[in-house]
Amino acid sequence: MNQKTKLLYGILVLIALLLPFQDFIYLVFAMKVLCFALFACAFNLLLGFTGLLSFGHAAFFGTAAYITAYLCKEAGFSPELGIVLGVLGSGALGFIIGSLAIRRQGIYFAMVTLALSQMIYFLAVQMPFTGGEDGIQGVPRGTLFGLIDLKNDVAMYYFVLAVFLFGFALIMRAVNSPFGQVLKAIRENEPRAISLGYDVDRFKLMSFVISAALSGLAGSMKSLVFQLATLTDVHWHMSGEVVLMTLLGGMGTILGPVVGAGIVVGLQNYLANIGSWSTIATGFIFVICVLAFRRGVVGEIVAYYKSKN
Amino acid sequence: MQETILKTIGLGKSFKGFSAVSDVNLDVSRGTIHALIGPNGAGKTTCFNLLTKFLEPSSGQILFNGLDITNEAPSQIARRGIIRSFQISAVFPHLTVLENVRVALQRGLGTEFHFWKSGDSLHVLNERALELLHEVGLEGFANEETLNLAYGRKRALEIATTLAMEPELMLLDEPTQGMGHEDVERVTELIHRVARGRTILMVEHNMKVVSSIADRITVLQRGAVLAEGSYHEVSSNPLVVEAYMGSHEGAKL
Amino acid sequence: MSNMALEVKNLESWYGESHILHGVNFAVRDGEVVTLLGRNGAGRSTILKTILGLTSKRTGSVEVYGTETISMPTYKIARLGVGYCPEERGIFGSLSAEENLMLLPEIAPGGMGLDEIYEMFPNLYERRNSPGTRLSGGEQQMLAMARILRTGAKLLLLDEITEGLAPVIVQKLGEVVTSLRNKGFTIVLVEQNFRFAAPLADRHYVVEHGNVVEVVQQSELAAKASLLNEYLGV
Amino acid sequence: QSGAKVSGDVVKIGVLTDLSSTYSDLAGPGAVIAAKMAIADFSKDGTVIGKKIELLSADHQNKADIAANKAREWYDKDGVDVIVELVSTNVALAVMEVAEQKNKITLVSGAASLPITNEKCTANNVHWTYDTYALSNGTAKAVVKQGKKNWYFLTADYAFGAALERDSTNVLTANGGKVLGTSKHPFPNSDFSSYLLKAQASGADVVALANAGQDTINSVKQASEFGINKKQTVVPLLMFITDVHSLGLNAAQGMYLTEGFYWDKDDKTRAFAKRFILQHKRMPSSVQAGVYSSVLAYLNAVQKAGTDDTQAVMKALKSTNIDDGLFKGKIRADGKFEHDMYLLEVKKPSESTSPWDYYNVRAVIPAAEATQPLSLSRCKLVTNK
Amino acid sequence: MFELLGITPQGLVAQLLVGLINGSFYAILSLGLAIIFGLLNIINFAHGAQYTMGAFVAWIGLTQISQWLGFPDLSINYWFALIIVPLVLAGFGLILERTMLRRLYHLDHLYGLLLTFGLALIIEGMFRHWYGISGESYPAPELLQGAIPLESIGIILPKYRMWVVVISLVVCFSTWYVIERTKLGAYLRAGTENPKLLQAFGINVPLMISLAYAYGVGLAGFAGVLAAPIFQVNPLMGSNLIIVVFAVVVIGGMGSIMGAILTGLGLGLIEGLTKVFYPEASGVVIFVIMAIVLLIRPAGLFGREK
Ligand SMILES: Nc1ncnc2c1ncn2[C@@H]1O[C@H](COP(=O)(O)OP(=O)(O)OP(=O)(O)O)[C@@H](O)[C@H]1O
Ligand SMILES: Nc1ncnc2c1ncn2[C@@H]1O[C@H](COP(=O)(O)OP(=O)(O)OP(=O)(O)O)[C@@H](O)[C@H]1O
Ligand SMILES: [Mg+2]
Ligand SMILES: [Mg+2]
Repeated sequence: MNQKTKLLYGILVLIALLLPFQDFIYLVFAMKVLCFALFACAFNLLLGFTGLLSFGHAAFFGTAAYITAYLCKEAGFSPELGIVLGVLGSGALGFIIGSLAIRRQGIYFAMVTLALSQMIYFLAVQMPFTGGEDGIQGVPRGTLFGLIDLKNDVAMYYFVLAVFLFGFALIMRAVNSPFGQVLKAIRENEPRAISLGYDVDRFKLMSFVISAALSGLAGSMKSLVFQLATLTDVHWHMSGEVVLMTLLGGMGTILGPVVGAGIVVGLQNYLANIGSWSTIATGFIFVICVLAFRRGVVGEIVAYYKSKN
Repeated sequence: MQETILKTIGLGKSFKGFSAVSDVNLDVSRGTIHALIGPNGAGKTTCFNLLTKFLEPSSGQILFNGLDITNEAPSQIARRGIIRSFQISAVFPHLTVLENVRVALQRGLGTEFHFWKSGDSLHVLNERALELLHEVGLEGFANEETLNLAYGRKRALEIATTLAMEPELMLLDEPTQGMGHEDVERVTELIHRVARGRTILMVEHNMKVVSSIADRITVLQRGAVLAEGSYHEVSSNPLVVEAYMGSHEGAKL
Repeated sequence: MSNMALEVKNLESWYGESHILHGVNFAVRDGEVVTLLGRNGAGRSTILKTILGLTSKRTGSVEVYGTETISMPTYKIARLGVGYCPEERGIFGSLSAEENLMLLPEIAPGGMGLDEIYEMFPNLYERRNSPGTRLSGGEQQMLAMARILRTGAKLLLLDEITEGLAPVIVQKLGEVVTSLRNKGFTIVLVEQNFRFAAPLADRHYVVEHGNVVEVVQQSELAAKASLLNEYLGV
Repeated sequence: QSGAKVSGDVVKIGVLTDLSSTYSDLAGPGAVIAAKMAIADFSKDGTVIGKKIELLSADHQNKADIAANKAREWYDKDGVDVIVELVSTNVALAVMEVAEQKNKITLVSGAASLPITNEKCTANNVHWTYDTYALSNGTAKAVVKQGKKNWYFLTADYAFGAALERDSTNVLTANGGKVLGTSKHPFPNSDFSSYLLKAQASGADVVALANAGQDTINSVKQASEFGINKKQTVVPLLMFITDVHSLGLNAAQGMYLTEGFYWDKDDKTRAFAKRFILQHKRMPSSVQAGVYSSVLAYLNAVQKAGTDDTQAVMKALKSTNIDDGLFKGKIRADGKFEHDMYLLEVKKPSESTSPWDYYNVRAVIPAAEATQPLSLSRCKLVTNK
Repeated sequence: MFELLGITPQGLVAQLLVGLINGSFYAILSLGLAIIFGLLNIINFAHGAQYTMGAFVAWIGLTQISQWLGFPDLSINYWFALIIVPLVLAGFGLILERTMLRRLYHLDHLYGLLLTFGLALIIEGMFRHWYGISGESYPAPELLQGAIPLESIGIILPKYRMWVVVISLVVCFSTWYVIERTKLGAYLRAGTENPKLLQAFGINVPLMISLAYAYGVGLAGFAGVLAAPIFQVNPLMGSNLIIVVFAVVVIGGMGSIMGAILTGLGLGLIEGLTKVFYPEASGVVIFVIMAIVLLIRPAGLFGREK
């Protein structure tokens, strides 16, 4: 990372830290953005850096959301424990779905993940503990480590921010790690990677599980922020949304998914008043993005700077 | 010293009734350069695919250092020290040339699953990578994106990457294909040099290369062994001349 | 003077941002065989691709049998009677060998018949029902060459056709090219294998850094041997 | 009244509804218009106790998290005092939860589930227009009483469908009827022919549709395609006038259904409807009428309490008899607005004389019968006493 | 009487027929998708919206166009719609292809999917805005109104549905014939793999691609017209269907024409039977099948392994 990038990240973190001291951006909205940004980053680890397009990531997001919500509400778990178990749950699910899906490639991979996540959706509708279409509502945020009362939005915000930064740093590290190098090689030329002695499936599975677990982390956080877990979290629309976030922001860029999440969540929020026009507007944004800003917002900026230098 | 490193017993492969390789008994001695030649479609690449388990043999056994590896996975075989190159060039196009080689070197570090470790931990490999690039004459391109290399250079890079694996047994599928004469000579010389201390099994149509460095030659035809011996023995075998080399004029191409 | 089959003037070409050809000039008369020689990466394959409009951008002039093609779509250029055998062979994996062979539309009368082709390449006959990319490297190479002989195209752009072929087949290809030449085909040959190309061609163009830097007539071969050696390291 | 305590010096009403997806016809933009009409009818200059009345609206897309997020933002940041409409139960429950935490008011009109005023009830909520208890009691009882005792259910396979089926089954069996079979269909679903064939083969008198929205519309349409409505009676347990409108009378004729409001019931409703259609180009649905009524009642309660303080307003709401010409009744301790419901029969095309002339009112179901008795309520506000 | 899990054999036959009807829709739609995917390398997410559009255009033709144009007697009836609507949709497809999709061929599938996803949102949003969510009713043509009563089993089958089965089978199999049994099929497959090279052999690939997309969209519109009298014509009718149709295409094998047709029909039947015997699972059965098929036969039932 060069000096300029470091400076940029520093400024961004500073802004994030100062956010509770203003009135312009609503804190819960900011938390939502952070949750989805983490989700999109986790997804990008798979799409942008492993070259696997999963169309079923909602399954991990939603499963963790349900687990955390259920444990915190019905079993009275503390939030940190609820989150850890949620992440473990989605990681385990990631292992199962991943083992099945990584045996296939390209569009088939996308479709297998979609199919398996549809089954998770089916379970979420059918199983008694998920509360059917009403979901699990009124999840208590609880007190973190028995010390910090998360009912307070500011406390909750810093907690979400800390978790996000942790997840983000982990992903950034993973991408540039020795592991990340091998992933990149696999994405580029799989047979060659095999012939160099890499057990490609294990690498793919590993990145799938990491991505699933981090998506779960995002889902768990979301269920605490909004204090609910619903079918929306496991619906394929959610899987689609995260793809859109990643692409809008710029897939394969580190900061892209964060920006993409901000844009999509913001659109949802601020276009909410114009009813059916919001669908149309969203549609137009995608069309324009694909036709004109294919690299995504961050990707375009990066490309611009590259071409200038 | 003439110990067998790789041995196949009755190796065979058929595709939907068409048998591409049948009953091949190879015997590759340690420390030699062994060439596999034969007309197009004779089954050479298929043999390679079987040895590295990119294809599942229909019959037969593969012994590496006396060990039966017939049922092992491709990556496992690679880790045992059998590394192959591909007939159609196989590089990682969007990595730099240096990174290409490093991916191969990286396995030696044993950190390939460490997703929490910094990428800088790989810099220790740069020196060795540059060395390897130097050997194939690509050191000037170290930071070039591989995509932009011309075909011949990609082949050279592939050899460097393969070398990086410090293979005990190297399988080269037409290493000089598509190269200019200069390159061919350099690569031939390179193969000859790196062959010291390891074993090479190569497929090659360029008889100049084969005659100059191969210690032993197996000729395949229609999936079966037609002849075996030194270049001299093989090239004077009328069957081989008819099926493969053509007139002696052609052999000197 | 016989008619021009191909006339390339000031040809420039790009792949995306990268500028590869910088004003290439050469001309081939009907019935001639010429080669493009050069080191790896010199731009020889790119010249062939550019003639057919397969690069992302090109400028200059390319006349095929007297028709200016610089702003024509690729398929129309092909229909002027150009047959192309690409460097990476371009066999279609979803088609069988025979379908690959039969795929190309006949663009002019006088193409070879299927029997004739199978006679020339018996391997192909044997493997005709296999999916195209399941053929061995060399078989694919034969297929790529064979299929353009069916179309009746008279101007052939051949990119490294001897690559990966057994010496016997190379010999045979030499005979094929000679016989095509005798039948009046015009051939532009990109070759690494100079010994293969040398006796076949009327003229050799040496390409370096996207330019034609030297022209060597068949008759001057001996005289310019050292020059060629310098360019190509033969 | 200038000394009145009004938070933020303005009374803010938020219409949180489905503006763009499944329920946008029966609630949606029409609900926003209804709320605007209520404010206009309440005061010409748009004020209450001297303070300005402001209206916000947003789309929750039927997603609980979007709804909860918006509600939080409205309550926290925009100073909204009351949120109305809230079609679809999961949305209503999520927003009620937020409102309870923030000590603000919700007036639910569009959602139908009984738990809203039972196990999930809150002190700051009123359930305005209808609930599944009213639907099943109204329709099921009336139909069984006509002697159509053997029923076959097509039930949407989710909690709401199951609740509708269960409640109706209770009424059915209590009145001597019998369930011959049930087909659970996924939600949403578009082809119902398999289920309809089974229903047909079962020989039941009644094919009851325990589903909603598009599912109901398509079931009715296909039932008529299969000629089922000729031999058997199709009974949609939840259907709105907007659904009948889009189906057309040909397919819908002869069905029985229960609603809390029908525009053509009397002069007052007709007068309201006439004004409404001018703005919306469609007749008001019961949900939209409910929004009008709830907003009007809220403003009256603010006036009466002299403040927009939540407790004071809730007290005023629950202690006033409501009669705005559309709905008449009072609000119980558990938050249920108790009012009459109407059993309606869809007219034949030949009977319909003007656009939107769709129903014959077959019976008035008195408030007491259309509402779950307080004694059975599982609401904490009632059981704790 | 012999009964299987509470269903009479006659009842079962009726159920199978009903399943076949849905199968026909799956077949036409997945056929269109398969052609488009096969040739343009684009997963046409807008396929559902184009199907919706077909139904709406038919409805507009029947009821609205007279007002629009001011000729009170003008009305495009069902039979004309069956021909005109697919042409209108094909024209629409042609415009989309020429102006937008064309720029995406050299890119990853993902971009095509995203673009068409955006298009789907726009199309759906427009209809939603104009005609509301509850949709409109389209009557069956007079000739096909009513039902054939099968008194012996107490079951009635609408004539219109019979017609749907017949006409869709005809359309599907003629399409298959044209693509697989003529040289066109070989061009299509080769064009999928390497369009540039195919052009270098003298084939007008851009035109072929435009027409293929137009044809695929036309098929979607055709299915829309067929569906209008059965389902409520509403803006979401397509988006509810499209995911299932995707699954059908994948199960059949990407790019296999016959695969798309047979799988469509077969899955319609299976789904129909699930609705009878275990209705709760009918929403997920296709995905279960898809997962199983992909694990056993990665390229799909009829797909070629790479
Ligand atoms: N996967 C496959 N399916 C069907 N046939 C195959 C397959 N792989 C190879 N073959 C056939 O097996 C034969 C041997 O092919 P192989 O690639 O081993 O030849 P080769 O000796 O390497 O030839 P070349 O020198 O031309 O590369 C060929 O006839 C080829 O068509
Ligand atoms: N698709 C491409 N995109 C960008 N650059 C390319 C592309 N293809 C080739 N090049 C570059 O164009 C130059 C000329 O390549 P070309 O393939 O024409 O060389 P060549 O003379 O045929 O050599 P070779 O013997 O390697 O085939 C090379 O520098 C190469 O890196
Ligand atoms: Mg080979
Ligand atoms: Mg070349």
